[in-house]
Amino acid sequence: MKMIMAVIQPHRLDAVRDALEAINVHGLTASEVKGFGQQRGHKEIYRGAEYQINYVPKVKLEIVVADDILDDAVDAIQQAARQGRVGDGKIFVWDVETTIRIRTGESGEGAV
Amino acid sequence: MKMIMAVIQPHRLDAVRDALEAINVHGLTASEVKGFGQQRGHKEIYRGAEYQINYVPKVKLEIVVADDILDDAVDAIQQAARQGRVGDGKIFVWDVETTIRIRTGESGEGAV
Amino acid sequence: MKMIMAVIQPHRLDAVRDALEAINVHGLTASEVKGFGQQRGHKEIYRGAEYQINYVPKVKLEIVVADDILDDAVDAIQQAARQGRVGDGKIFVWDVETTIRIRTGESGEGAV
Amino acid sequence: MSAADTSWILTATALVLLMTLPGLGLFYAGLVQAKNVLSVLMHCIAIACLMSLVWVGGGYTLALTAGNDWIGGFSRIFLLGLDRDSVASGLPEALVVSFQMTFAIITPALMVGAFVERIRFGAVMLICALWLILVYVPVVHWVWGGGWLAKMGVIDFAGGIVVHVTAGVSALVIAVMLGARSGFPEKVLPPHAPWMVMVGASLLWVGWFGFNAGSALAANGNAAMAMLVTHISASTASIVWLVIEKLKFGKPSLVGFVTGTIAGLATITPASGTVGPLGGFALGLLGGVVCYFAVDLIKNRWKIDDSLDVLAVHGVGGATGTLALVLFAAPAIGGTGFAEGQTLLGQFGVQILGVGVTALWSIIATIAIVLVTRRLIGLRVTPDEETQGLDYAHHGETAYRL
Amino acid sequence: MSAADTSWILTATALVLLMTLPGLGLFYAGLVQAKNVLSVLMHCIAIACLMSLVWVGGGYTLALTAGNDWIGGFSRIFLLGLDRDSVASGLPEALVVSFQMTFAIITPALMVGAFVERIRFGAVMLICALWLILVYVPVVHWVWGGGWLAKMGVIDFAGGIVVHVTAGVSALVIAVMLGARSGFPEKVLPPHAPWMVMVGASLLWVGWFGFNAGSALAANGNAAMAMLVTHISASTASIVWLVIEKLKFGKPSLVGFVTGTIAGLATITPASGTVGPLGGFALGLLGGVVCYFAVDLIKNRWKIDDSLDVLAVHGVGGATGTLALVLFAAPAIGGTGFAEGQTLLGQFGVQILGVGVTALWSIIATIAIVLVTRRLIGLRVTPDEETQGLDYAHHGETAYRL
Amino acid sequence: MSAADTSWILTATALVLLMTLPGLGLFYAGLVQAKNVLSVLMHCIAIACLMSLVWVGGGYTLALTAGNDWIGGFSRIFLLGLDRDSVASGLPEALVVSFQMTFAIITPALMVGAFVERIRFGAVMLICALWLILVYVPVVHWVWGGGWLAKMGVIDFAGGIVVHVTAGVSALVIAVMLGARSGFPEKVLPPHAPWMVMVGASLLWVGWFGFNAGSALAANGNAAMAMLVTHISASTASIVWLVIEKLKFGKPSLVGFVTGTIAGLATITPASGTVGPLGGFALGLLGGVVCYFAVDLIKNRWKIDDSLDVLAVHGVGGATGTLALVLFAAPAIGGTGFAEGQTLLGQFGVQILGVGVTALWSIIATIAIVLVTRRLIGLRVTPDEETQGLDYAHHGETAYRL
Ligand SMILES: Nc1ncnc2c1ncn2[C@@H]1O[C@H](COP(=O)(O)OP(=O)(O)O)[C@@H](O)[C@H]1O
Ligand SMILES: Nc1ncnc2c1ncn2[C@@H]1O[C@H](COP(=O)(O)OP(=O)(O)O)[C@@H](O)[C@H]1O
Ligand SMILES: Nc1ncnc2c1ncn2[C@@H]1O[C@H](COP(=O)(O)OP(=O)(O)O)[C@@H](O)[C@H]1O
Repeated sequence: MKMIMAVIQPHRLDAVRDALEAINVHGLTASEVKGFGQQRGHKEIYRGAEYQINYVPKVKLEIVVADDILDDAVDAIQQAARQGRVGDGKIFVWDVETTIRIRTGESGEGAV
Repeated sequence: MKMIMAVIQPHRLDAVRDALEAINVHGLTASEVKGFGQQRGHKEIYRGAEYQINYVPKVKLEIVVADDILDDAVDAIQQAARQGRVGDGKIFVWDVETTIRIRTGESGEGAV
Repeated sequence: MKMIMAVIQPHRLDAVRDALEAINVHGLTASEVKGFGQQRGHKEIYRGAEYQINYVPKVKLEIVVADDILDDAVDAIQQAARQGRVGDGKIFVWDVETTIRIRTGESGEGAV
Repeated sequence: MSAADTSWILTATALVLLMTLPGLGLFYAGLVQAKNVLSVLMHCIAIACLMSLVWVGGGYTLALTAGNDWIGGFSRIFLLGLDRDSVASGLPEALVVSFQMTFAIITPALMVGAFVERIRFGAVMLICALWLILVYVPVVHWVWGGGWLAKMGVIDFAGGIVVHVTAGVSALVIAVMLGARSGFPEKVLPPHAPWMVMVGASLLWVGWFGFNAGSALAANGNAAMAMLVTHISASTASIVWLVIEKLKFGKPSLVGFVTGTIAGLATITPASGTVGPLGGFALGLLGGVVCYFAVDLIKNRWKIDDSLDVLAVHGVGGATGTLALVLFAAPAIGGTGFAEGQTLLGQFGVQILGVGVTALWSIIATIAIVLVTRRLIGLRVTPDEETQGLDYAHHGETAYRL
Repeated sequence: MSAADTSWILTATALVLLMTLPGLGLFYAGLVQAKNVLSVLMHCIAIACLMSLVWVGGGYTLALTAGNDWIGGFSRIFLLGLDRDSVASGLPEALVVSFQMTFAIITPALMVGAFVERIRFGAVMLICALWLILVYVPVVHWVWGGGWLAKMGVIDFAGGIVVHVTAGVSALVIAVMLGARSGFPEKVLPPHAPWMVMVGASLLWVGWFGFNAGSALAANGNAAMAMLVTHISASTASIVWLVIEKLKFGKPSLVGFVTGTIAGLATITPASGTVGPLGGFALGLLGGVVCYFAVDLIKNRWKIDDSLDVLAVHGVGGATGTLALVLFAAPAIGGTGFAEGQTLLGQFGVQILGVGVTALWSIIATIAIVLVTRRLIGLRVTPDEETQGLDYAHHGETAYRL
Repeated sequence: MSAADTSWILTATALVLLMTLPGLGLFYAGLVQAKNVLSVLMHCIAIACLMSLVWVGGGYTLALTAGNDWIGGFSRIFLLGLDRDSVASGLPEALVVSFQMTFAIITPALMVGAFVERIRFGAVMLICALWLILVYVPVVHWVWGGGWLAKMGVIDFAGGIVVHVTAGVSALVIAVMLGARSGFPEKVLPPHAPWMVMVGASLLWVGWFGFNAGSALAANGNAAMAMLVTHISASTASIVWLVIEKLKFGKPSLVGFVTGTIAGLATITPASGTVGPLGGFALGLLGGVVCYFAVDLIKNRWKIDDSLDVLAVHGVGGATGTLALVLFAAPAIGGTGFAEGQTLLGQFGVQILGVGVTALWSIIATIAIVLVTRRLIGLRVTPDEETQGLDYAHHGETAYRL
């Protein structure tokens, strides 16, 4: 099994989910994160003083998938999240040894 | 060392922590996440209009443990988090190469 | 490529970012997490009743770097985050197989 | 000039200002997404300021000084000649200007609910300024300034026609011409802070005592009864929504409850100087039911994105009260009867005419205003700005940094 | 009928409504967990609406119109016959109805603090409606409506007995019969928004000026002194909590501070028409200390989950003020003296009797009401609903979506 | 004694208390970081309580009873002899004490903005208590208590000198002596809740009606005009900020807008009993512009960490209004003219003298007070506490637990 960790623009979350559902990936975990990268943050001005807000709000997805659908899943995410602008985000993949479904205790690919 | 990433129901956090303490696992990092899976979200109705809330609030735990207590830790989590209902969550495990304690700079299993 | 996951004190975030920029690591993802470890939480008292707040607010950084700068990056983080007190945090490292830049679709070390 | 009445109207003025700042602001801000909170609050307070200047500049004189059947005169343009000794309606004239100013603030501010989360800030300013002069001010003159409707004996104690019909109808026109929020209706997000909606509604309720009981322009039994029936109607309409939601969905919601509150308040407004306790109860009942189904009709069936239901709650409520008050004006049930010499049917006719002509004029004038604004400034923000949220896109700020 | 007094009581009515909506709502909502915020606000506003209807339907007439020693008459049932010319207590009667209605709203709303985070919404509604008729209305009649306590010369200017003892004692009964929140006391979570608690307390304070100074039913020296001593007591009791917390824990907290404020306000309430500045200070001192230790006793020692300390702060405060006021009523220190012909001891006896009988009646009636409600509706939500939070479980909403 | 006037001043007292609790509290709390919210609210409410006790203990008598040119007498020390029949200024004396007490609360509370996020709580208490007696009370006596400035005919209707100059100048002194927040100016974080700033500003605005129109101490044309010009000035200054920000940065902000509101309110305060509508407009214009550039000058150029711009907004606004009012006092434009026998230049001289001497005295006394406090208690929290946030470090609490 593989872990796909994707950092995307928050408003692409729905699109990415739909794309994953379409290829039968039904489980994922999302969190709100702050991104730092090529896309710079923004400035806010209060009472004439400038404040540099360094981070960009992003959504991080963590999706564990069986090896054989890894490529499809990564493609689905990449296409759904892509807008062609700096800040679209990144996808990272690594190996997962075990998966256990807490409710049943079953483990392995069936548990994903 | 192994990373155990567990996604659980928020109100099981205390139970899981207690179970881990009981087997001498004292360090963990928790975050609030949104889960998507078999457990569906819920509907809210405002002024007669229905809104589908897709995500389910979950807590994600990240726990790095030495190889030899991996199984005990996973068991402890699985049992403490389990309620026997859809949405109980998942446990994922993968390999960690290095651990460093920032305060002392020491690394390896002693740093966990 | 390697994933560096560092849990640090929130107010060290800026220092760590600066240290990473200094060695040309420009991308990272940060999130607010709750830490449990040797550093205990704190007590709050409302109307004479004591409440034990078990967790400590921490910032978690996730940084994927090319293999050859791993050591420099880990050092930079460790030094910038270090205050010499319990609760300074931990750094964990593991292997990443693939990285993809969503905007361009390019993958591998160039995408980091 | 009565010091006692002055005392009450000074207070009432503060109460009506409280309705907009921060009452209505919070009510609306809680209903939008977190990324548009500041924009909504900015609309409310910037409208408050701009309308005040328009009002003292020319609105007051055109609305409430002697003129013809259609519009007032210019004797108080820029409030010239107004000093501490000027008297109007048995009160210091400066107080009449102020009290009425708070009405001229909240009326356009009500319309904010129709265009949140997607309109350009400059457009809001221009639309409201033109609207105050072209719609609000003439209608005030018709009804309260001795104009043609006043002469016909129309009953509109605190502004069912003047405030709620004008704002409600115009709000719908703006919503239609501006277009729906992107993703409406399926992908629109629920209220970001129902607690804030409740706080806003509470302040509106408290302030409404100044609005309705202040409209007696005196501290007397009329003011007292206006306050009482206002309260009864608000309570009743709230419980109506509770019951409907309980029956339909099983779970009565706080947002629904306080929407009922506002519906009840809007409905009683024109009637609060005319009906007794029973009338207050009846109008609350009626207003609650009618507004509930109006929301459903306009937003959920017609799919018009009058985002925070300005027409359905305010316009429909105000019109319902204006028309139905004739049924509960009888002195036998604590009412004050009709305008001199009027019969029930005759009065009903006048009321319908008042509502109808005002609605029509509001539609025509608002269409014109929006067309002009579209040409001069443009109406909508860009899709990117809408996605990003107006708080940052248009005001450069973030509401919550927790 | 005095227009000046009318003016002030119109204002006072708005101020007392502000106490509940949104004052008390925010005060309580800030003290609970984020998942029960809306439920608490809903309790407060739904109680406000329902009690208003019960009050105008039958409460007012039974409480405040002529009857016997125990209960009023039926002459104003459904407010029949009330119109703009009706007069009572030198004010428009509609205003007396409204002003007293705001008291009939806040008194049961105070009890919300005892049963938050675990009670069924329907149970709240039924308990409060029955309670208003069976407990509140008779006690109002006894003390303010010419009933037996009034005849004995009991002193309770603005409601130490009528409001705070009834609500406080009944709250404890409900808390006990309902049972504690799951996990109480060890695992209960701290207040989710102390800032909100402070805002609520502030609005309560401001509104309390209407409550106490309004109880003079006139704009005169009595009202002015009531306002002044109210303010002094609130300030003093707040600082008492500050000092105690500083000494005991090293860190004075905001939640503690404003709890002291409310304790000071509850304590001065019955005395605010009787004592002078020195009495205000003394009662603040006393109320602050007594309520502090009452909280500790009931919640931390007896382990009764009167969740937001209704008995300890309101009940104990109100009782303390009712009894201690006899010590500070002397004209030499700005007080007004006792009821005609009373001695200090005699007055003290009457005060004790008033507090005691009221408390006893509150206990008995509340037990009966809760038993009936348990049978008809059930009291508690399910453990799953409690875990999930009442906002979603019972109202289908989420307070914060940031 | 007039019941009608009493009625209005009872109300005005409640309104001015609302300004501080929770108005100013929210205004300031929204501007700081989330970890210091409770500390700011605690400052405001603890100051309110402590100042009240100092005021009734000795402040009132020294400020407002007969004495010499410099200070009042001791006839009302601890309010001895004050009862329900005492009369002052044609009102119940207890009411005068209360109304003025709300001024004695908000004035030191304004200074909170200068020292947030880094001061020790005990230092706040001591500084403010000493400051009330040494700075505020004498200046009240000079200007409103028949002291030397009053005798010279200084015009300061509602406290441009008494409230805003004293607080503004002293705030700067404290800010300088305390030192800047760590990381100032580069690393200081932006306001954590602009929505809260707006709510606070709204309540300040509403309450300011009580502040300025209440200063007429009567319900008459003077009060009415004070309310009107207050409103016009606030509206105008807000729009001035809007325009400046639009021109300079392209995006008009809500925080900027409501800062303009407060600037407009502070500026009109001394003039609100003297000028007419045109003067209100002109002072709003002037105050808006001057305060905008004052903020820029002090914070952004001089780099003094008067954190929430107390001097720039309040001090400068109040001084500007005090001086400029002479230009708009002419009866021809709705003003009341000068003090008897004064010329424009003569009046201007008196105004300058009033501002100057008050500022000087505020500086000297505040330096002394801060030095004493530093020695007795210490001023700053430790760097660790500052990092951690004062809410937990000093009050053991957390503002938000969502
Ligand atoms: N090396 C990295 N490790 C972890 N997260 C990264 C890394 N690089 C980028 N990110 C995340 O991806 C987001 C997008 O990256 P950015 O460089 O802004 O744009 P792009 O992906 O279009 O090149 C960042 O905000 C950050 O959250
Ligand atoms: N493949 C997956 N990758 C990442 N997270 C997952 C995955 N599947 C499930 N999850 C997480 O686990 C939670 C519980 O899963 P769900 O399918 O709802 O119930 P169950 O675990 O009982 O089968 C989800 O809400 C989601 O956060
Ligand atoms: N084994 C672990 N797995 C995951 N996170 C850990 C682990 N141990 C510690 N942490 C994280 O690191 C933080 C700091 O650890 P702590 O034990 O308090 O201090 P120190 O790192 O100085 O020994 C914790 O709050 C927790 O978030």
